[in-house]
Amino acid sequence: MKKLDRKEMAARVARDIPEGAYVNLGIGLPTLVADYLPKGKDIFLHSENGILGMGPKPPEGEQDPDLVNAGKEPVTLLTGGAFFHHADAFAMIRGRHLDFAVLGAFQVSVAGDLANWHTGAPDAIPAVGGAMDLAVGAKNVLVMMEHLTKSGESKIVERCTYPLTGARCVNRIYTDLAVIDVKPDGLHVVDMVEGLSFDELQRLTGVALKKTAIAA
Amino acid sequence: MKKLDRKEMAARVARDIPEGAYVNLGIGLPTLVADYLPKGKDIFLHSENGILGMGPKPPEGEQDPDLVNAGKEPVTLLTGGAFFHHADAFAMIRGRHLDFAVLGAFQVSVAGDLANWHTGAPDAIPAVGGAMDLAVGAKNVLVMMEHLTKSGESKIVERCTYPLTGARCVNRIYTDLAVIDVKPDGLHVVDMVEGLSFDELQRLTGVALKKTAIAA
Amino acid sequence: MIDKSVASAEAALADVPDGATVMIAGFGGAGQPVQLIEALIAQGARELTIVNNNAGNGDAGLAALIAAKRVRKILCSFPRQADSWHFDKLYRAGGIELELVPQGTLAERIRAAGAGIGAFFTPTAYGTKLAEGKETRRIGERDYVLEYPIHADYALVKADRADRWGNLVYRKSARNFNPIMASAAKCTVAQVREIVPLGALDPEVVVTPGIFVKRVVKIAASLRKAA
Amino acid sequence: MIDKSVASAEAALADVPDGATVMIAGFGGAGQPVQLIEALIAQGARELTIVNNNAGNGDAGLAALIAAKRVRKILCSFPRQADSWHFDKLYRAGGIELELVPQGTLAERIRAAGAGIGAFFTPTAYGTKLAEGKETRRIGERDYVLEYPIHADYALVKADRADRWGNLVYRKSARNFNPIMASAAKCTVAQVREIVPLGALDPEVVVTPGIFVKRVVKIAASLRKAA
Repeated sequence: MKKLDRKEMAARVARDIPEGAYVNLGIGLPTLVADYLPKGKDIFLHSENGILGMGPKPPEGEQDPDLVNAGKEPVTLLTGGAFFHHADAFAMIRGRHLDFAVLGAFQVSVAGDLANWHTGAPDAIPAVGGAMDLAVGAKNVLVMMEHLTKSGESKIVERCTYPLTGARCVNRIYTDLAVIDVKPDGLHVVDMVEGLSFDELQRLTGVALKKTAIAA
Repeated sequence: MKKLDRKEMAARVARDIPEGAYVNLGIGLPTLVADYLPKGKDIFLHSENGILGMGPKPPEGEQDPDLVNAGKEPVTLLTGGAFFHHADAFAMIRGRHLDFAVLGAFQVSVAGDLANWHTGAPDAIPAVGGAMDLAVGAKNVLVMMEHLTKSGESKIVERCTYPLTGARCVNRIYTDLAVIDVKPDGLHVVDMVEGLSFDELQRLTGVALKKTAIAA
Repeated sequence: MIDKSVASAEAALADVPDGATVMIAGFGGAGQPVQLIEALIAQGARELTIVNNNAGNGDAGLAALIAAKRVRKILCSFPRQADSWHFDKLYRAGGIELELVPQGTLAERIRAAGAGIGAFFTPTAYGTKLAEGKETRRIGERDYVLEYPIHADYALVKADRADRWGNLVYRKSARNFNPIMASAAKCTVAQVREIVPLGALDPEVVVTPGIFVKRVVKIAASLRKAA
Repeated sequence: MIDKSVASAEAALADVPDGATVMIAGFGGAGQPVQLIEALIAQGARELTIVNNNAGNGDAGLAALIAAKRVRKILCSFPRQADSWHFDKLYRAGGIELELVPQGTLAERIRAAGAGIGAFFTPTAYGTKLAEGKETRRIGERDYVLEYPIHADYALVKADRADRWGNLVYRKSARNFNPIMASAAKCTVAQVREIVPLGALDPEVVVTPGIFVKRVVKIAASLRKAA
C-alpha cells in the first residue's frame, strides 16, 4: 500500500471538480487543489475576501498587496473575474451558490459532522475564520485530510471529540488512503489507494464502512 | 389669510433643508421641493430605485428611460452622483442614513402617527411602495399636506382613522396654513401664514396646539 | 469552455414549469426584461407566482401575462397604478392573489434569499396592517417585524452587457431590483443589449458576478426598439 | 459646498472618545487603513472596542494598539495567527475580551447595522460552540442562529480614490470589509490614495456612496511607502 502524498490527494480531489463549478478552497491543504484543476476548463475559484475567478500565484516580483486570497497570500485574477465586498462574498457562500467547498479537518463523524477549527485544548486561542460559513453554505462540502492522526488514530470517528465546525455538513472525505462518501445510511468507500484492501481500510478506520460504492 | 399654494409649500419645506443633507422626496407634492432647494448648495437627493445625487428633470428630448425617479419620471444625475441596487437603496433608508424624508399624508396624529398609503376603503386596491420604509427610516420625517380635507376637516387628528404607514414617526408637519412640530408633549406651531391667528388655526385644527415655539 | 449564452429568449425559458415562482426585475420600464416576459407569455406556463415591484402597466409585458390569467399570485409593493387595469379587474374578481410588501422589505426579502438568511427583523411596517399576524419583537429601542426570504425558481433580469461567464453590468437606475433578484433564484436568465468578450468587463465594475446567472440572451437591436 | 476632506489623519480622529467602538477594515494588509490606525494610537483614546477580522499582526497597526492596552474588547473571526503575539499575550493574561464571530456572520452583522436590520437568522455556527446560549430556530428545513447587528461609533476604512462628497472606490481585494464597515458607523473616516474632482468617479462604479462617509483623508505617497 502506498499512501497518497499531499499533491496526489490534491490531484484526486481536482479530478472530481467538473467544468463550470464554483469552488472555494480552504486555507492549507485544500489550496493545493488549484494546481491540479484541468487547464483550459472554466472552473471558478471563490475567495471569502471578495474574489470570484481567482487565478494562480503571481510570478515573483508581480505580487500586488491588494490582491490576496483568504490565506492572505498573493494571487491573481483570471480574465473574467470580479471583485466584491465581504458581505457579498459570504452571501454567495451562505446562499448556497457555491458548488463545492474543500476544507481541511481534524475529524469527521459518520453523520458528516465536521471539526476543523479548534482542538478543544483549554489554553488554545480560538480562531474560526470562514470555516463555519463554508461548512453550512456550500452545496457540497469535501473534506481533505490524512486518514490517521500522527499517533495512528482514525480521523473518521463515531462522534467528533473536537468542537464542531458544522453538523451533518460533509458530503465526501478524501484521505491519503481512500475516498469516502458520507450518506444518510453511513460511510460508503468510493475508492482506495493501490494495494489497500477494504478490510485493512475498515480495520484502520474504526467506524463501519460500506463497500457497495467501490468501482469494480 | 392667504393659504400657501403647492409651490409656496414646497418652497417653505426647502428653506428647512440645510446644505449637506441627504433627502428623499416622496412621490407627488414632496417632489416639488426639489425645485426650491437653494442652487449652488450641495443637497443630496436619494431615490428608492437606486440613485443618490438625483438632479432635475431633463430637457425635452434628453430623457433617458434608464434614468427615472421613484415616481418613474425622467430625472438626471448630478455630477458626483451614484447608482446602486434596490436593497442598497433601502439599506440607506432603513439604516437611518437619510437626514430627511418628505412625505405626503392623508392624516397625521398628535402622536406623530402617519397615514398616507391607504384610505381604508374596502374596495380600494392597496399600494404601499416605499412609504413605510421611509416613515421608519429617515432621521427626520417631514409631512407636507393641506391642512384641511376638501370637506373642511382637519388632517391633523387625535388618532388616525386611516390605516397607518408608521407609528410615532412624523417630526414636522408643513401645511398650507402652518408649520407644526410633533413633540412628545404635543404639537408646537412654528409658524403660520400671514393673517392667520393662532386661535383661528386652533379652531380649524381641532386637536390641541401649543404656541410657545412661534417666533416673536 | 463555459458559455452561458442562449440563442433566444424562448430557448432560455423553455423549461419554466406550471406553478413556478418567477421574479421579474425592473422598476417601471427601467431594467424591465421585456423580451423575456414576452417569451414567458408565449411559453405558456400557468399558475405562476410573480415577484415584481408592480402588477403590470398598460396591456403589454407583465400586464399581458396577468390578463392571460397565467398568474396565480403576485408579490409586489405597488400594484395600483393609473394603468394597472388588468390586475385591478382580475383582483376585484378574486382571480389573483396579492401579497402586498413594503418596497424595502420586498428588496430585503429577496436579498435574504440570495444571501442564505433564514429570516430577519425589520422596523418597516411595525404597527401597521401589513404587520398584522406577524411576529414582532422589541430590540433595543425599536420595534421590529419578522420577515422571511422570497426564493424563486426563475429570475428574469435585464442588464446592459454580459460576458460568457454571466457577469453582468447595468445602466443607470435600470439596475434597481436586477442584482438582488439575480441572486435569489435557482435559474437566473438575463437579457442583455450586448455580450462582450471575457475580460471586457472591468472586474471592479461587475455588479452581478456570473455565479448568480445561468443563461444570457442577447436581444437584437431591432427587437429592443419594437418593444 | 460640501467638502469632506480633512487635512490629516490626526485631525480626522481627534474626537474619538474613550470607550468608543471602532471598526477597522482591511483583510491582512489589503485595504487596511494603516495611517488611520497610527493616528488612533497617537490620539490616545482608551477602553476601545475594536471590530476587525483579525487581532493584529506583528508589532505595528492594530497590534500596536493592543500592545498599548488601549483595547478593552475585540470582535473578530481569526485572532490567532503566527504573528499575533501581542493579542495572544494580553488575552492569556485576561487583559482583553474576545468575541469570536464566524467571518460571514461578522460581515453580515456589520451589514445589518448599516441596513437597519434588528437581527437575523443565519445557518452559520448552528450546533457549534459559537452558538451556545444563542436563540435558535428551525425555518423550513434548516436550523438557524439569531444574530444581532454590530454598530460602531467610528469606522476606519481605506479606499483607493474619493471625491469631496465622500464617494469611494476601492482596488481589487482591498475592498473586503471596507464598504460594509463604512455603512455601519456613525462616523466613517476614509483614508485614500487620491482625492479626485467631483465627477471623476463613474457613478456606475462608486462602491461606497458619500452618504456613508463623514471624513476623507488623503495619505501622501511618502507616508504610504513608509508604512
